[in-house]
Amino acid sequence: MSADTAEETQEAVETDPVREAIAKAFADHLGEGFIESEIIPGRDLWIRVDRSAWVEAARFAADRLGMTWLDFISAIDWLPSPFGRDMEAEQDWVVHGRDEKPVGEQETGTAGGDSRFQMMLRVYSIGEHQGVTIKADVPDDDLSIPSLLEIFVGANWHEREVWEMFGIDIVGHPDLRALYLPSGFEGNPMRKDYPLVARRVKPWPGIVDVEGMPDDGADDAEKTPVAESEAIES
Amino acid sequence: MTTDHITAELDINDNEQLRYIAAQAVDARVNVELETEGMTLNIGPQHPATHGTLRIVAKLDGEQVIKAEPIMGYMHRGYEKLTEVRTYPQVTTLVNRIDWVGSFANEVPFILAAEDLMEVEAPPRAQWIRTALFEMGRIANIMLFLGDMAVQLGGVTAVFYAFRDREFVLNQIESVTGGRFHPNFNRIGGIKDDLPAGWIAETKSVMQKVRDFCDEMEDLVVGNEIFQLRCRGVGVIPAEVGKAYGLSGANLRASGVDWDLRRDGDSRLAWKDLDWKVWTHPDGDSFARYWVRLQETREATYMVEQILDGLPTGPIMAKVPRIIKVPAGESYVQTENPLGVMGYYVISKGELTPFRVKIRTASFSNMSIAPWLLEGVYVPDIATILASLYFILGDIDR
Amino acid sequence: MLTPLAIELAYWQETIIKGVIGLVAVLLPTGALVYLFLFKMMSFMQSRLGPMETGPYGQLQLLAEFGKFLQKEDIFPAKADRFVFAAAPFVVLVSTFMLVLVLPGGPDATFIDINTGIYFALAVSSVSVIGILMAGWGSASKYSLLGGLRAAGQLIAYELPLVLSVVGVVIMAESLNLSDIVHKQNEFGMWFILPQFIGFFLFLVSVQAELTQPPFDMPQAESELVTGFLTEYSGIRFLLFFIAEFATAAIFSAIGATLFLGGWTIPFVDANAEFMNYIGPLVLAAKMILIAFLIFWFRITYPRFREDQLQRLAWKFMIPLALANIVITAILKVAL
Amino acid sequence: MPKMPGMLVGLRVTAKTFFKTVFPGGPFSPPAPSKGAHTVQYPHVKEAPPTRARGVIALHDDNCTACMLCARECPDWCIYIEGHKELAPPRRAGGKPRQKNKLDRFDIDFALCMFCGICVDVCPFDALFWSPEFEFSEMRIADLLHDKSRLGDWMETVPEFPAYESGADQKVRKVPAT
Repeated sequence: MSADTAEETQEAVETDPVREAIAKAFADHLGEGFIESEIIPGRDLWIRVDRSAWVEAARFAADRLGMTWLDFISAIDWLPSPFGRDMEAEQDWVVHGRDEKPVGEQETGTAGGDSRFQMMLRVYSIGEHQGVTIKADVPDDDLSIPSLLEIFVGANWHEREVWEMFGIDIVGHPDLRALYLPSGFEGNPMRKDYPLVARRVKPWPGIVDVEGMPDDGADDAEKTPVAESEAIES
Repeated sequence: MTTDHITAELDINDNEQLRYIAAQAVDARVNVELETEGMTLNIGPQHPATHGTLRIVAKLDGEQVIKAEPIMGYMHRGYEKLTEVRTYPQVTTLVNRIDWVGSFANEVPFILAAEDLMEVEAPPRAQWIRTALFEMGRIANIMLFLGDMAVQLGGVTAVFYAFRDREFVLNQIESVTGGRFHPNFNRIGGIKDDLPAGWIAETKSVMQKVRDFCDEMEDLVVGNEIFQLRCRGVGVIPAEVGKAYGLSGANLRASGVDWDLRRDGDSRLAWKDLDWKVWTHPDGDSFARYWVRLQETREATYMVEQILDGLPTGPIMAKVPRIIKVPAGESYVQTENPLGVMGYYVISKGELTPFRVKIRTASFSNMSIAPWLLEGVYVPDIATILASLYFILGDIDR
Repeated sequence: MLTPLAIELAYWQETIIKGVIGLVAVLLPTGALVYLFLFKMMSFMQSRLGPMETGPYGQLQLLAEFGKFLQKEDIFPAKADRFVFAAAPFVVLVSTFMLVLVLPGGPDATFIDINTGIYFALAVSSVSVIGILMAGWGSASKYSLLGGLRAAGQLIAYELPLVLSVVGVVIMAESLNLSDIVHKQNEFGMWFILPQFIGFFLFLVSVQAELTQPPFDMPQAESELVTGFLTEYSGIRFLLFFIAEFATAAIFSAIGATLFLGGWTIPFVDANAEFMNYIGPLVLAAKMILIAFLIFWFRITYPRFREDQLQRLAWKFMIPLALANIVITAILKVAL
Repeated sequence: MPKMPGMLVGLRVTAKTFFKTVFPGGPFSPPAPSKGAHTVQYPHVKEAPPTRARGVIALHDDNCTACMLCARECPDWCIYIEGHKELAPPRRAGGKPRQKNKLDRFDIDFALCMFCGICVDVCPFDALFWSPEFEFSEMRIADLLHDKSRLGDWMETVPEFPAYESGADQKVRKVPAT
């Protein structure tokens, strides 16, 4: 990576006409179904469509834009983790008291979003070397999305994975069975409110602080080594 | 510089394919006439052909497969969930274990995605060393394939040669990173350490050994008439079908698709500064996949040599805070890994841990074509096709 | 065969001694082949050493393996046809032991000297097919069944080229008696490998297929059928199959040596001399190892065919070639 | 030149390897397969891993301040540290006594450890080192928990850091003397 190419990316930051054109093509074609697009110039393009336009967007990408290569289909659960700081175990709360960090509002990422679950489709054009991430909100009261099988045969396994990991129903998928999990498994592991038990059965050894001297306060003990090392780093 | 070493010629044998298809059609007719009853054969989860714990439920009619369905999950480790409770530096040590035979390559796209979000960039020397180790990971990975494919077809000797010569590559990786299989060498903003003295010269001699190994494989495996008989026309993937299934890497290039993210992607690794060639093969059958991978291994050795010759000097780490908090945002980076395209979709919320990481692995998509491919083939061809698709179980199950 | 010792023995004494010699004649070459080729040559061809811990250079490894297999539990699958499953290895082994009977080791050193020796040998060798089918069926495992059926199809397909490849030799020797064939080669002035090189080639390939060794190991095909008809066997019964496989390899090599390499004779040495009865078996063993070397070399190097390709090779290539060889041999025999 | 059949070429490859293995010193030297083979007879012959190899973690406990950084950063939570504070004699005569963290317990559970090296990396006080030693298998899994003294014993096996390749910008670190 030489200095020249670094400058190129610097220049590209201002505009990205190729990706803008793609976004515009989507907007023109989908009309009402198109909600939002976001471009990080020189890097990537996100498009958010309505659920009703999900299949149409994929078909448009595949048929008109030549994005016939299916990269992946997945989903995101935007719910902030209800288990607090994730490095901590519930056992730690017994000893140290619960870390009262607020759980926080639900915020969605690039290209926005209104619902808890969001579907993600990534397609790529092998001829043009351009990819796009298409997102679609899945309403909280109706967790379902149409299947993309008729456009991409390879969507089969990806959609099965989404179904079992997030519990989003794939309408029109002929063979909705568990892909990874044993049959009879309860719950959807990739949801944020599904606890990762392995992290919760054992207290985090890192939470134990060095015992203070009898005469000085515990807060001092907390501060010394860690604060010192942090100071070194930053 | 790299084209004159190829001795194998491409003779596309359409007749061979047509004959095979015709023979299958005849068989199918006979079976319909006799109204034979099917048998379900459970191949795996413990079976020599599934190198790992893949299970294939095949409905057979005699020796012919009517329907085959891969069933996985026996090795699902839930990395996407685990990454949500690991800090960014800890994630690399986990994702090492996705494709465990070429694991250096697993770290790179994740680190690149995180670097994208943090808007830091590794110094040139780090990028070049990354590229060298990436390619050595590729060599270590594909060498195993080159031997394993032969052993799946019954030729036991090739795999011993593969392990023998792969050991040299692993030793070189270990003497830099400290880990033979799981280097955990990438850091956000650079790499952990610089090369030890004498490494470059030694690596060059190892690359020569790898090329000798490739020649040996060409003589022992590729040139063998039985091997060609077993592979030509078996498991033909048309390019369009391959794309729709999301196939990538050598599997797609063997169908004639000239696409390699090392050349065509916007990666910041050193590939674009090197002189190399993307190998394709028009046939799309098992033989083509083997052939393309063989050429890629050879090409990779030349790439490593070029990198070692042109290694820039300088630091290996950019300025990065010791405690890494990645700014909020989303980033998707994919690279051309040994098994195919691997990508990490990283969503950060500005905390110590990623909010969500979607891991796009190559073998997952590569295997999803298996039910389509296995339909109508004979039982021995299951082994051929699975071996030629080349999957690593960890890469399917994650 | 004991007449040269000039000791008068009762019939039962002779039978016991012959039995012991027969056992040695089967087990010793088997052990030699396994150690020499499977353990050592294969290892060296793969840049490794093979067994090294038991005895100097791992020479006692076979004994250790033997002990290991004896100790192991003799497992019967739950749904196996117990009698068939248990009997199968013995059937295979019996065919092996009967093969060795007709092998001549010297001018008088034979177990039985029958006029249809080669005919008997080839007929008896097919008995093993039944054993393998029994193993495949009796195991009540789909892998075993597929393996057994493959084996049956393969052994039947390759029986024919095997027989036909020998016919050329028989025509030249004008006898089916193996001792006669050996003597004829001596009289003829050259080993039959030279005029019958096509026959030798066909014989080698067919033997390879008969032994289910790569490139014809589909009945066992590890990457497809786990180990085919052997999948469910363990302990002593697996050992019996193992012995039978390599003993058959040894005996077929010896038959090949007898047919094509002059058997126990040495060129320019009087074949009817008394001492040939003692040197003969050694000479035969040396020639056997030569042929076994080829068989194992192929085994180590080649990948395997697919079942249909194997059949195609047998019926479309080898049998016509063998027939052509017979015709040419016959014409030359009459013409000259 | 007519092409040799591939099956014969294959035979040549295995035969060549055979002779390379049996006669590593050339065709006229005595056979020496144990030299020619690429395998190593492990309990009798041992390969030396490279100096950077991540074999086992050694602890130089004089340097450890019980700062917990390694335990915090460990992805497997396999490091257990306990410590207390005590007063150490002053560095200079007449100075104030220093406060010092004293290490009571430092255990690494190698049954859990992934050998990722993060703890060694994050240690700001040069107390943890990698040793290429790899022979510490145990009959019982509980014995894989190495305590402070066992980890300290590994310090003897820690090699010096290797020099860097030319063009490197790094300084070679030093292993503290035990």
